[in-house]
Amino acid sequence: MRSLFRFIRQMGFGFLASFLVVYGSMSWAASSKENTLSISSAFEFTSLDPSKNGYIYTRMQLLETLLDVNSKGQLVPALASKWKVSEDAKSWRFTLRDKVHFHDGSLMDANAVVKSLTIAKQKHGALRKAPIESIQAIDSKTVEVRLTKPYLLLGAILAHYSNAILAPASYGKKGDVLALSGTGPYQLSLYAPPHKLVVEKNSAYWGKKASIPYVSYLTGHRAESRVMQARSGQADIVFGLAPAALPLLKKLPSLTLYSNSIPRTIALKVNSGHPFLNDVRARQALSLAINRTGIAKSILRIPDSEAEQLLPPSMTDWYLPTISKEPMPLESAQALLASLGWKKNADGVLERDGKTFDLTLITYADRPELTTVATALQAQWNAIGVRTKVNVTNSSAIPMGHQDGSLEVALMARNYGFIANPLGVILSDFGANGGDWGAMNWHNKTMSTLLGSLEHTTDPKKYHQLAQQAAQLIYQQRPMIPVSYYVQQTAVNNRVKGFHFDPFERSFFLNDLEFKSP
Amino acid sequence: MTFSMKSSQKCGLIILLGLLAFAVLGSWLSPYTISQQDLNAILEPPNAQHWLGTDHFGRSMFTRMAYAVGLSFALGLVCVMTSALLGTFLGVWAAWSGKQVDGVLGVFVNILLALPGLVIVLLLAAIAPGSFLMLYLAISLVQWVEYFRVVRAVTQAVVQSPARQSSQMMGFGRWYQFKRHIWPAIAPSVFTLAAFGGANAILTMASLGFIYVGIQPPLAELGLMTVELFPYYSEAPWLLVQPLVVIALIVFGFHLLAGKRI
Amino acid sequence: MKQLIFRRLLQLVCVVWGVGTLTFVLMRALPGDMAYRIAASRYGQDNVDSQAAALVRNELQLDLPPWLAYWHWLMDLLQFKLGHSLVSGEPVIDSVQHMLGHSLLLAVAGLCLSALIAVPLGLFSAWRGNPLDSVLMGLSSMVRAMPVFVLGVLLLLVFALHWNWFPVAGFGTAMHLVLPALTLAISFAAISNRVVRDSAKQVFGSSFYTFSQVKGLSKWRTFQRHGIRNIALPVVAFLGIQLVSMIEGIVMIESLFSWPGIGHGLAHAIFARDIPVIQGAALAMGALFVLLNTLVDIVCHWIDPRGGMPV
Amino acid sequence: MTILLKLTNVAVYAGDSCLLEPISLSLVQGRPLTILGQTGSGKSLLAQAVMGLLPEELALQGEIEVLGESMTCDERRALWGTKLVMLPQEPWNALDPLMKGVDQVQEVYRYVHGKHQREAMALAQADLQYVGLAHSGAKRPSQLSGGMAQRLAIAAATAGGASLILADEPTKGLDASRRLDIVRLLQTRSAMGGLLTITHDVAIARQLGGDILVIKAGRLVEQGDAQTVLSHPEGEYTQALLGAEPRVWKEASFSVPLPESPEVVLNVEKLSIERGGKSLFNDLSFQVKQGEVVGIVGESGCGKSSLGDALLGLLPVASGRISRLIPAAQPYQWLKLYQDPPSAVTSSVTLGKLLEDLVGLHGIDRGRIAPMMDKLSLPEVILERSCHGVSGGELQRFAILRALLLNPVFLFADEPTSRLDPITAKEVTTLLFSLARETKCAVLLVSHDADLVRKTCDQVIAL
Repeated sequence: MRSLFRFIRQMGFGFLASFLVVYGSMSWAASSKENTLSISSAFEFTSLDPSKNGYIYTRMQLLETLLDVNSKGQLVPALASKWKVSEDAKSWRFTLRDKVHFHDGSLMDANAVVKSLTIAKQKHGALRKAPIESIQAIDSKTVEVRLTKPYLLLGAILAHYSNAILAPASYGKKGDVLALSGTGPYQLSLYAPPHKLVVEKNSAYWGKKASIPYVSYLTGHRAESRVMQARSGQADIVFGLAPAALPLLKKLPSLTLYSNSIPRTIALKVNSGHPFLNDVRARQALSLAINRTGIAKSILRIPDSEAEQLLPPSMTDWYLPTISKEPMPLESAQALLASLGWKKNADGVLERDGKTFDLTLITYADRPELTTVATALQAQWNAIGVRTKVNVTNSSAIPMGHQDGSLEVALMARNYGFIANPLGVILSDFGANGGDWGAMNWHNKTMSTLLGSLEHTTDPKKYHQLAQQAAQLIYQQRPMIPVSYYVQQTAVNNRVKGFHFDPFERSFFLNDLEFKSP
Repeated sequence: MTFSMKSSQKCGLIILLGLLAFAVLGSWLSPYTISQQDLNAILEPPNAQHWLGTDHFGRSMFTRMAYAVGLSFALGLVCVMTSALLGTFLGVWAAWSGKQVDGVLGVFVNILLALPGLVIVLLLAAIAPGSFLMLYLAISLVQWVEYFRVVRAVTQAVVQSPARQSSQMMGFGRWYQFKRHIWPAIAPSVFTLAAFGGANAILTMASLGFIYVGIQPPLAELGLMTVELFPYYSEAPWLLVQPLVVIALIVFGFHLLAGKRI
Repeated sequence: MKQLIFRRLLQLVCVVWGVGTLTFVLMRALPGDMAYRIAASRYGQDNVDSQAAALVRNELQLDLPPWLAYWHWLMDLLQFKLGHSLVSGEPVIDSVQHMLGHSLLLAVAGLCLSALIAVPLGLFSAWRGNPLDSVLMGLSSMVRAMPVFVLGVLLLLVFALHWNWFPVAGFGTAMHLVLPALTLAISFAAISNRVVRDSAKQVFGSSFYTFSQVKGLSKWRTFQRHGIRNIALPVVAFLGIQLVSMIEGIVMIESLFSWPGIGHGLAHAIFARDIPVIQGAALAMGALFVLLNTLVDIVCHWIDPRGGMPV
Repeated sequence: MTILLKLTNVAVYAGDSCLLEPISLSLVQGRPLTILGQTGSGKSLLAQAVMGLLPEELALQGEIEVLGESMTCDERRALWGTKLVMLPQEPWNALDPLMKGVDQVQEVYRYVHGKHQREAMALAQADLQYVGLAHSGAKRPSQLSGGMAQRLAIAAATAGGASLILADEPTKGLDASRRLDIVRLLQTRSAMGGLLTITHDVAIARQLGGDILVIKAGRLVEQGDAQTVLSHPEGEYTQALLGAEPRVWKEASFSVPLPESPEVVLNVEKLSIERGGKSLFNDLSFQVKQGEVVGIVGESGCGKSSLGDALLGLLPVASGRISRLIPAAQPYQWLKLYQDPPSAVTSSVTLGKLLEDLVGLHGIDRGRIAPMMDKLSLPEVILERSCHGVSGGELQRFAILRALLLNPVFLFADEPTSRLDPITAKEVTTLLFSLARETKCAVLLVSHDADLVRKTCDQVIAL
C-alpha cells in the first residue's frame, strides 16, 4: 500500500515538476536567442553514459579523450600531452596534461583517468575487445596501459568517444553515469533527454576558450523539419540535411552550405554464402548493374560522390588510385549472369533450375538517404532481371541477420572512421568470420594473413603495401559492394563565423565559433 | 432496404466514384508501372507523357496516384466490411444475449477504448512493417468497437420495444426479429459509421505512412507519398499537392456520403 | 458518488491489466531479436553488433521464458514498479512523467484554443441560422477532411516558413507551443463546433427555452439562465468520447513538431522495443482515459445532477 | 367587462393550403373561453398565432387585438410574462431540466420584476406553497410527477402577473384524477384576468364553463355557452364527440352474449409481483374464462401493466402460480395489444408484408383476411403503407387483426385506446370486445378510465 501512495505522490509531483520545467524553461534568464548557438541534428540521446551517447557529448565538447584525432586521421595530444609505446609494444604510457580541472572543480589526475577507463572497459565498446592486461596510475600524472600482446590500435581506440574521461564523482557505485562532469570547453546546463541539451561556456577550460556563451542541441527527428529550421533561421547549424533540400537551401542568402566527405560509405553487405551470390561473378554483376552516377547526381544530389571502392580517397593507405571503369556495365552484368546459367523468363525475371532470382534487401530509416537509394537499386536490379524486395527495418536487423544467417543483401552506411584508424573497422568487418557490418560467409585465407600482418606492422611503407593488397582483394571479391561516398550536408547560418567540419565527426568545434557582430 | 439520398450524399458518392474510376482507369491505361524509374526525368511538371508529372525518381505520378487511390479504397472497403460485420454481430449479440455476454464483451471493449486507436494500430503495424494484411487487421480491430457501441445501444432499445416483443409473442424466430426489427433500426447508424469508418481507415493508413510505419516503398500510398514528396515542396509543389488534395477529397467524399453528422 | 468511484477504480484495474497484457503479448510477438533492437537504440546505429546484443541480453535477462517474464512483470506492476527503460536505464516513471507533462501541456493548450474557436462559432451559427450556418458547417467539413498532419504541414509552411512568426519545431518556450497547439485546436474545433452548434440549436429550439421567454425573461437572460448549462451538457459528454481521439492527433503532431510528448515517445519506444516504456506509456494513456472520463462524468454530474450517475 | 383578446378572421396558411380557417372570437375578463377539438384540428396554431410563436414557414392572416389594441407580432412578444402568457403543452419539456423548480419561478421575480434575490425567493416559495409544491422546490423537473410539473409551470408562468393566460392542452399526458386539479388551479389563477384553454377533453371543457368553440379540421363547427353546447350539442361532430365519452356509453354494448359454461383459460393463485425491489401487490388470485373481459383498475404505478405482462410470461413473478388451462393453445395464442400502436408495429416494411410474414409463418388461411378486415373497417390500401402512413386508430385495428388471425385464447390489452382520440377510441374498443367474444377469446383490459372499465368488463380487479 505504501508503494501505491509513493507511486501516486511521485506521479503527482512529477506532473507538477514537468509543468514547472516547461514553464520554467520558458522564462529562462541566462540563455537567449542572442547568446545561444542552436544546433539541430537527427540523433537523440537517452543516457548520460558515454558508451551509449558519448558521440553527442564529445561533439558538444563536454567530454574529451586522452588522445584526439586531427582531420587527417592522425593521433594528436589531448588530455594526454604525450604518450610513449614501449619497445615490445606491450605497454603504453600516457603523460597527463597539467592543471586540467573537471567541470565539478576536481583535478584531472591519473586516478581519475584510470577510473574512467576501467569503467569504460566493462561496458560495450572497442576497449572491451582490446587485449588489455592492466590500466594503472604510475604517478599522479602518468597512466600506464599494459597489453597482453602488441596492439597498434590502442591509441585510436582511446580517442574513441566511449573512452572519454569523466570526473570520478560522475560515476555511481556500479559504474553508472550520474552526471556529465568532463573537461571540455563547455559544461552541461540543461539536460532534457531525448531531445534537448544546453551547454554553457566553461571559462576554466585548459585550451582555447569558447566565445559563444550557450549552445543548445535539439533533436529534429524529421529531415523535413530540420530543413525548415535551417531555412527559417531557428537553428544556426543543421546537420544531416536530406539531399532533396539542397537546391532550395543553396538559394538562401542567409545560409552557407557545407558538403564534407566523411569516411562513411553507402555500401551493400552481401551474403556470399547465398546460393545465388556465392559466385563472385554474381556479385560483380550486381555491382555492375548499379547506376552509381545516376544515384549520385539525381538521388543524393552530390555529383561525383559515386563509390567504386569501399574506402574513400582520404584514406590513402586503403584507396586504390587506379581502377578502370567498365565501359558497358549493363551488358557485362547480363553476360556474367548468363554465364552462371541465369535466363530471363516470360516476366523478365532471371530464372535458373526453376528458381527465380529473388533477393530481399534490408535497410534502415535512420539515415534518410538509404531508403531512397534502396528504391533506386531495386529498379536498377529489376532491369537486369533481379527481383528485389526492399524491407526497411531497424539498423539492428543487419547484425542480427548476419548472426542468424537470414540476411541476403543489406544497404547501409558504414563509418570507416569510427575508430580513427580504419584498420579497426576493417579487422572487425573482414576478419576470419566476417563481421556484423562487413563480409558475410566470405572466407578468404589471403585476407586473413594480410590483416594478421597489418596488426603489428609499424613500418608505414610496408603498411601501405599490405593495405593496398587488402583493398584490391575486397574490390575484386566484392563481399561488400560500395555505392556512394557519404557526404555530410550542413547548413550554417551566416551569423556564425568559424565553422569547420570534423570528417571523423568527433567534435562540432564549438570553441572555434563566434557570432558575427551585427 | 432503400436509402433515399440527400443531395449532399449524392455529391459525396459522385466524388468517391470519380476517384474510384480514376484509380481503376489509371492503373489500366497507364503504360508505366509504379516503380519504373527514369533518373533522367525527375520532378517533371505535368506534360503529355506524364499527365501528373514525375516524382523524385522519375516515376509517373499518374500511375502512382491511381495505384495509391486504389490501395486506399481497397483498404477502406475491407476494413469497413470486416469491422461492420464484426461490430454489428457482437453488438447485437451483447444486447440480446443477457448480462454475461454483455459483461465480457464490455470489459474487452473498455480495454480497447482506453488506448487511442492509432496507438493500437501502431503496435500492431510494428509487428509486421509494411504488411497490408496487418494494417487491415489492426484498423479493423480498432474500428469494430465503434459499431459495437452504437449497435448495442440501439439494439437494447429495440429488444425492449413492444414491436419486437409482439413479433416474438406471435411466434417469429430470432432471424426474423433481427431482419424486421433490429436491422432496420441499426442500418442507418451502421451506414453512417461505415462511411466515417472508410474515411478513418484511409486516414489511419496515411498517418502511418507519414510516420513511416505503413505501407513501404516502392509501393505508392498517399501518406507515404506525402512524406516522400515533402522535401520537394518548393521545387515541385504540384507533386506534394496531389496526395494532399486526394486524401482530403476522399475523406470529404466519405463525410458527405455519411450524411448524418457524428 | 462512491459507487461511481468504485466502478471507475474497477475499470482502472481492468484497463491496467488489459493494456499491460496486450502490450506484453504484442511486444513479444514483434519480429526480430529484442536484444538487437535495444542495443541499436542504446549504442547508436554505428555501434550495434552481436556483442552489444549479447551484453544487453545478459544484462536484461531477455532469455527468460515468456510466461516467467510475464509473471515478473505482473508482480512488479502489482507493486507499482514500472521498471527502468531498457534503452536509457532511466526509471520509466520519470520518462513517462516527462512525456506526459509535455503532452498534457499541449493537450490543455489545444483544448483551450479549440474551445475559443469552436464555442463562439458554434453558437453563432446556431443563433444566426442560414446562410452563415451552411458556410461555417461547410468550412468545418473541409477542415475535418484534412488529416491532422496535412493541417500541420500547411500551418508550418505559412506561419513558420513564409512569415517566420513561430519556430518550426522544438519546445521550451511559449512560442514553440503555438503551432502544435493551433494545429490540434483547429482540427479539434472543426469537430466540436458542430457539436456546440447542434446542441445550441436543440436548446434554442426547445420548448423550455421558449417558455423562459414566454415567462418574460429577455433573450440574453434566457441564454444565461437556461442556455449555457444545457448547451454545455452534451458538449462535455462529447468531450469525454473525443479526448482519446485527441491523443491520436497528438501522436501525429508531436512527430511533426518534434514535441517530446507521450505519443511521440511511445512511437519511438515501439521502434526501439523498449518494453517497459511502451507499457508505462500505454498504461499512462489508459489510466488517463479512465481519469478523464471520470472527470467528465463528475463535470456532467455537476452540470446535471438529475438521476443517477451516468455509466 | 373588458375585452382582453379579440381575434378577427384569424387564419393560418402553409403556402397555399389553409391549416386554420378564418375564425373570430373574443375573450372577456372573468369568463373563460375553451376551444375543443381533436388532435391535429389546428387549435394549437391558434394559440401560437396569438403569442407570436408561429413557425416561420406559416403565414398569419387577420387581426389580433390584445387589451384593446391591435398589435403586431413583435408588440405582442413584448407583453410576454407581464401581460400575456402561455402555459406549455408538456410541462416536462417546458421546464429547464437542469434547474431547481423554485429557481424557475424565482427568476421571473428577479429578472422580470427586478426584485432582490432574497425577496424573489420568498415570493417564489409563497407561489409554490399556493400550488401545493411547498416541499418540492429543490427538486428538478424530472423528479416531479406530471401533475406537479404542470403546477410548477403554472406557478412559473403566472409569476409575471399576466392577466391573459393561454393554456394549450394543459392536461395532456396526465392521469384522469390529476386533470381536474390542474383545471381548478387554472381557474383560480385566472380569476382576475382571462383564460383561453385549448383541449380535446370534454370533461375539462365542462369543468371550465364559460364560452366554448368546437373545431374540426381547422374549421369552427359550433360555438356558444359551454353549458348549452355540451348538454345540447347541435352539430353532428359535437354529438359524436360527446357520445364517445365512456361515461355516457350504454352498459354492455356488445351484441354477442357470454358463451354458456365457458372453460377457464387462466387460473391465478396468490400472485405477488415485485419491481425494482418494491412489492407491487401480494396474494392476488382470480380466474379468467373464455370470452370474458376482465378489467384492471388502479392508480398509475400500482402494477396494472406488470400484472398483464406477468400473465404473459414477460415479467418474472415473485411468488404464486399462474396456470394456463387450455392445453391445446399454442404459445403464440397468448398475445398482447399495446398502448402505443406505432411503437408496437415495425415501420421497416409495409403492413401487407407484415401480414404476409404472419400468414407464411403459421399457414393461415388467406381467405379469412378480407372478411376480417371488413369487420374491422380496414381499407385494403393500408396494406401498401408502412405504419407511419396510417392513423393510430387504423394501426390499432390492424394490430387487432393480426392478433385475431392467430385465434388467440387470451389477449392482454394494455390501455389500447389511450392514445386515440375519443371517437376512434370508442370504435376500437367496441370492435375489440365484440370480436373477442365471438371468438371466445378472453381479454384482460388495463385502463385508467374507471368509466370505461365499469361499462365494458365482466369482471373488475382493483389493485
